[in-house]
Amino acid sequence: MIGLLVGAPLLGAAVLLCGGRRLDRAGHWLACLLSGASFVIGVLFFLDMLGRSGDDRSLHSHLWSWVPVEGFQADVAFQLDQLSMTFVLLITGVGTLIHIYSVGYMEHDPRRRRFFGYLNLFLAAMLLLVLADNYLLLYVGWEGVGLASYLLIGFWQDKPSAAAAAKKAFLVNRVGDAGLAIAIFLMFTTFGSFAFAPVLSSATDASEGKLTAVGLMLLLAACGKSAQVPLQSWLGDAMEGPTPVSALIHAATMVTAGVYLITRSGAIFNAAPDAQTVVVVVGAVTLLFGAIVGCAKDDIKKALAGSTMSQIGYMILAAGLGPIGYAFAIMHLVTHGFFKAGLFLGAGSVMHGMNDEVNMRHYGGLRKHMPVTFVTFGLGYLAIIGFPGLSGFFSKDQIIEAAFAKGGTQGWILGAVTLLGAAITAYYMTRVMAMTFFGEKRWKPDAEGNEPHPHESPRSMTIPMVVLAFGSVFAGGLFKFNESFVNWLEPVTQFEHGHSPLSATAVTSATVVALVIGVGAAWLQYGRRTVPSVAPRGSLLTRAARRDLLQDDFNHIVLVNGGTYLTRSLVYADNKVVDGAVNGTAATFGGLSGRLRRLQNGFARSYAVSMFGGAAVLIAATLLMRAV
Amino acid sequence: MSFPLLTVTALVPAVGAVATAAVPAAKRTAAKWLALLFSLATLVLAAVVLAGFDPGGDRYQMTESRAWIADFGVRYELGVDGIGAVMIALTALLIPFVIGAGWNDADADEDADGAAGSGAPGGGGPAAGGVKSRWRPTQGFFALILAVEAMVVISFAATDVFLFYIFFEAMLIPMYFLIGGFGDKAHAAGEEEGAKQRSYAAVKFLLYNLAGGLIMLAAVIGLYVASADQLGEGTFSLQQLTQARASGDFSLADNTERLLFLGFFLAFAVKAPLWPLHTWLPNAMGEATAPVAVLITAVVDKVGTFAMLRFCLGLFPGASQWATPVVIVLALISIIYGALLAVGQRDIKRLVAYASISHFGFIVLGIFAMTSQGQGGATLYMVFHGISTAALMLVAGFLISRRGSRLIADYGGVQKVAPVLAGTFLVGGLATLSLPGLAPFISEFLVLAGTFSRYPVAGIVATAGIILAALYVLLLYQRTMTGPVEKPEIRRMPDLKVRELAVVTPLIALLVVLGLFPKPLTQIVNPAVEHTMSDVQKKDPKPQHPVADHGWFDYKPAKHSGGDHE
Amino acid sequence: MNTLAATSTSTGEAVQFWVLGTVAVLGGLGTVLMRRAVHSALCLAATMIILAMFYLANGAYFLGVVQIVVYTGAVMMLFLFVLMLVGVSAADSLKETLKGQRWLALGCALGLGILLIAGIGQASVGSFTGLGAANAEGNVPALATLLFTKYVVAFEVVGALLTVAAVGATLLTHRERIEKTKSQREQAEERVRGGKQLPPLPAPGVYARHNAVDRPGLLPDGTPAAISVSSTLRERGQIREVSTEQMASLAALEQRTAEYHGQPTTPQGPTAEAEGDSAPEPEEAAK
Amino acid sequence: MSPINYVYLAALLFTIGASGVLVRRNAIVVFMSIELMLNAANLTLVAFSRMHGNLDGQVMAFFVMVVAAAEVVVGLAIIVMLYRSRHSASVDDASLMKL
Repeated sequence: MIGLLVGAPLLGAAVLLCGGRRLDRAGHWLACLLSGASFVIGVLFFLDMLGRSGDDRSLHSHLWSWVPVEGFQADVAFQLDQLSMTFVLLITGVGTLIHIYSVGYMEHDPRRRRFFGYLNLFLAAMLLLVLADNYLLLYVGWEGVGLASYLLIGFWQDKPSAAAAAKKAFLVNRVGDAGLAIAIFLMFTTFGSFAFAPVLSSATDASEGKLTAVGLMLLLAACGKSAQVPLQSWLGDAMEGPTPVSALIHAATMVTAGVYLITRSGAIFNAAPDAQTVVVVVGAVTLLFGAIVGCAKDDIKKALAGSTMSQIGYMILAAGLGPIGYAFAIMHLVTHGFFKAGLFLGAGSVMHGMNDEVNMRHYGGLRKHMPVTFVTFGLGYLAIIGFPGLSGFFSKDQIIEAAFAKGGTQGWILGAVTLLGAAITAYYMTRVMAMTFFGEKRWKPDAEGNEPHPHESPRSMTIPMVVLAFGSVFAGGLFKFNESFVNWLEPVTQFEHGHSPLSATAVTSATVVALVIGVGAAWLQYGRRTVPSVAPRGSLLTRAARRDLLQDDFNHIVLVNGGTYLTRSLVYADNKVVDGAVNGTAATFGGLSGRLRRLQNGFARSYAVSMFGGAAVLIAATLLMRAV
Repeated sequence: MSFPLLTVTALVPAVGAVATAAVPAAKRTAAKWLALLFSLATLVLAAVVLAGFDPGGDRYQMTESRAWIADFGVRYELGVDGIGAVMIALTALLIPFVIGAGWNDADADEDADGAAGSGAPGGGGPAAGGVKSRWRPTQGFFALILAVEAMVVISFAATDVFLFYIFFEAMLIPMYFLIGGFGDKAHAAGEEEGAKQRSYAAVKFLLYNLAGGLIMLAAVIGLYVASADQLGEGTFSLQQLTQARASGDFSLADNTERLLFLGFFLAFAVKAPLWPLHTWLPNAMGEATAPVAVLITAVVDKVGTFAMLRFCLGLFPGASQWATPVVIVLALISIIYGALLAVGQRDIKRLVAYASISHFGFIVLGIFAMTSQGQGGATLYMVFHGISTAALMLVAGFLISRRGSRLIADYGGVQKVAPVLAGTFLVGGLATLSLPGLAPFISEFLVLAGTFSRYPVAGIVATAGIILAALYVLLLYQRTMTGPVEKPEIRRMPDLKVRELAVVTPLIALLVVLGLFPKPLTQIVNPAVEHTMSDVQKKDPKPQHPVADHGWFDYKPAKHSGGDHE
Repeated sequence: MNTLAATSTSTGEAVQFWVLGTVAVLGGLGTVLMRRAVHSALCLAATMIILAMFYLANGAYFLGVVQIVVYTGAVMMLFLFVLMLVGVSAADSLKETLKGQRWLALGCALGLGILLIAGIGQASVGSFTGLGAANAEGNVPALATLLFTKYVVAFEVVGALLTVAAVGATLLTHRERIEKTKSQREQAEERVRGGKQLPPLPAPGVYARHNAVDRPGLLPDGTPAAISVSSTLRERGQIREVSTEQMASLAALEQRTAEYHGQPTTPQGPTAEAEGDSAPEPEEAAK
Repeated sequence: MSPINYVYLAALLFTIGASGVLVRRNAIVVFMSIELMLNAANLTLVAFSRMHGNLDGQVMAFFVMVVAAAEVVVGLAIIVMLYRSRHSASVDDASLMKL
């Protein structure tokens, strides 16, 4: 049965991608249907699970033995516990909504069938990732989502920038994948297995050094998939893909896979405090990094991408805190899934109405033209900045509290960073909001003289936005109510109450203060003043942030240029040195034989001399042999 | 003696080669169908071999043994273990696709002869141009392919070292003509330069392999002498030698064993090819037509890696272990070096060739890691690499035949005009970069895991290879398939035809099916790997903290006492 | 000699060996060193005859006779025939043309000789059996018995070889006449077309003192006409030069005759032109 | 005197013949030198035949003579051919047998 969860979208992908043009007309509805079916099955499982007690909720289904090699047992087997269930519902739920949204968004694209095929493929891979009962199968899903992401980012392949972005995303992810692969090897050599159950239950047997190595490798994998520093560079470029893709893959689901991985491998991280520290550091750095980048971008999707990076930084940080943070990481993940998907869909809706213009400096005053989008986007905005009462408030507040609860200097630093992050979040989101929906209209006719006529998007697009807005508003409260979410996850992730040096009220107040400061600053800068149509030069930090804090430049100079130089010189060396050595040998023999050839002068008497000389030598040799 | 199945399996393509060659010049199409028919018959026989192989039975099955050159103890001995059976099946499987993909490849030569008469620049092959009635390119092309198949099958089945050697070397002859005689007419510098490059490539191929082979001949003779010294009667029989070694009658002095090992290994390392003996492969694969390139890398070169497993490890276990560190370093260099060079290539086919060098590095790494995962993975790798490279290379061949150029820069935006071609190309590429879910992933992962468990550093370095693999495949795809359509030749490019689809689809289906369900293969391969492991007297390293065989339901996370949330 | 083993031969044989052996070696040297092939051949024949004697001395009576009949008689005659075809009296230049060949040859020959002699010295035996028993019923019957029993196959093969050699030699030297024989008219036309000498060739040796065939005749102006000498001689370079004194005396004779007839004398004599004109100047005139 | 002296003599003659082959350019003289070498070999055979007391050596010598005769016939025919085509009997003139 669990297989059906994965099977339904997989079937959709197979049918749509192999089916040919016949499916052009109805293919997208088939995709929505299968995605919805997967969601319904997920809900059925969820209801079934609720009917059982906490410790008894895990389901397991063994399909077939996959790679049976001596000492190496990998099975295709699924495991559905509370953690997976959470993801299944998020993935299929948001996924289905975005499928429906895409029907409208991609209406005029001739390759819509293929788009839906890829979306279904993504769902299948993502579900496989969260349902796998061992790391190897997880790895399949892990790369599967990478592939889907590659295909979808590069969906508009005739744009060279899209193709390049897709390749970049896949490559950077591959670096992370290599980390995951090495982690699996380490588990295999340490435990002789890489299924969750045996490895996690005996994790404490292994030495801490091993576990730290495993943990760091898993973190590398998580960094790749979740766009954390230092492997974050692909996420901004990934915005080349269609907006629903950005919403689903690069905001709500795939990029959170890293958080899932770390939470799932909690037992390993718990036993390797050093690795945990690194996780926390990575989370904290990315949190600020993404937020700063988000402040500087004028492209609405890239600003949101920076935000995504930053929010996942929060999650990773929470996951790095250990049992006091896992549940909050996942909780933030779910609420983020709602509001960030909603924000992206809103951005897509804006672009839809603005002839695919992405520069916020050319928006302005759209609230009158797109009321539904404005309201849903606004609710998402309030949720993400952590407006009290909305879902972001609950989940983020918990994380900040847990950060303080880490204890010691670390706790204070982390707490301060998360608070600072909250303030910057409020700042950049207010900036987005103000530049897009408030102020004067700033759009102009484009090069062909078409002036955009902002209009509300069709029903198929607005409904998913409304649904997600509901989620953004209420999910947090629901989860927080009676600690229901924490209790739900506790059997899998364990939970430990952090003891914060500050009282919960103090933390909440601090958060609210940070929020007010951020919103106020942005409002002063962008809400009250007119926004210039052309970006001002800005401070050094702004300029650096616009260029992703120079990370891309670093990559370009060190990796791309260096790599190009390396490969060029190797190609040269292969021709000249390796092949040259062989050719040189050949030439030497050629020259030698050219010399020897002169002995063949055609004079019979010369040959006779060699003959007699040879005979003499033979006789001499015989005599010598006899003498010896 | 029962029905000589293996002999017949090799004989069918041999007969097919003769029959195809004998078809009159005018009936080209008949020759093609005849060749396809014979290759399919071979496939059926190979399937029977695979089906008839009993994984629980003897090490070598379907054995045949007849005296051949009695004076030197040379016997006609055939027999397959699991690895051999699988490799024969791979060979028989790929040849029909090679024939199908090369359906029209030789016609160009035919037409060139007809049109240009005496001055035809058509190929550096034997007697190009002029004597049309004698030189029948189509018949020759398919007959040579079948001849190669027959020899490869015998090589995989031979358990007599001398017999193996003969066919190992004889294979070079048809391959030489296939490389030198038929090209894809897509050389950047014109056809004349192309013909020159082609004959250069063919000669290079021949010289490299011949040099390796001759050194091996010396070692073969050395082995015979050593066995004659110790057993009283010289023998080349692998089974006899292994048995004698097991019973202690036959043991080589360290130095002798090492020298003999080197002799064998060098020949196989040229064939495989291992860095730094690899430079013939890009030339050969670049100049030959795509089907022939597939034949080289997916079939013929596999004999090299297969022989390392069967002969190097089987005959010289001590020396193999002695050489392991060096071989592993060479394999690692091959992996990284091949991948880096693939990134730097401008020519599609040479790119695939360098990718293959990288992959052969993985195979050798798996073999010499001397763990059951590594060797099992290496064997699977041979099969899966054969299929995946065939898929990628054949589609690349279709692409090249449409545009008449091998340079990556001449493409761009193909995806828009020929989506099916681009899609299949992408799948082939993804298989090459070992995407999970496709077959090569399993083998690569096994090799890496097997290597890592004994040599962690080597495992990590090799893992870097998978990142580079993604780089070269995606760069190739990006440059050829994506982007705007700018060139008029590409705007007119047709999508895959039915014949081409018929060639590619089964390969892709196989990649997917074997990627999800490789069990039938692993079952056959596993016992053979165990035998090899016992030959070299190596045991898998034990995990430091082996886990009990937990079922999932046994797992309950430890309760933390500090949880006061309830 | 009836003893089965002896250590030395009779003194007579020893004397014969030393004397004839010396001659044989001289003959061998002569063969190699003589400049004229005919002399070489004669030296070789001498050596062969001596070898025949040695065969006889060694109890190989049949072979001794065969040596004389076949070798000295037939083979050497063949050599001489060929020599005559090619040119009997042309002497070879002994100047070496190949660089270093002579030194190499010397080295090889010396080395080979020394090594051979050293080898024999190593293997030298004190006693020998002698052919007394083997030749008991006569050398020829004994040899015949061996030839027609033990070696009969080889004998037949050698016979076949001889036949084949004979046929082969015939084939080699035989020139098949493949074109139609030319008629006299055709020959004449060809001659005219080729600008060859049309009238009969001048006769040689008009003013010769001795064997006049190898002396060119003189043209009316007094110059010698090389064309008058047979082409074979010309090819071998065996034309005798008409010496200057002779030319001078010839001129004097002409002078006298003219005076006698009271004719005016020609101011230029043939002498001046004889030097420049005596066409194919033989490399080495015979003395 | 020991009959081994005949063998020494034969060695001497053989060497002389060999040097003749190497030094002389006239094909006929070269041929004669070869004959000299063959004769030297024959002398050895005959001498050994006597020393061993059986006639096999003489039979061999006989065969050598016959083969030599055959060889002379063919060889001289070749020389004649050569002379006809090149108007020279020098072995150095036939030097086209090279690369």
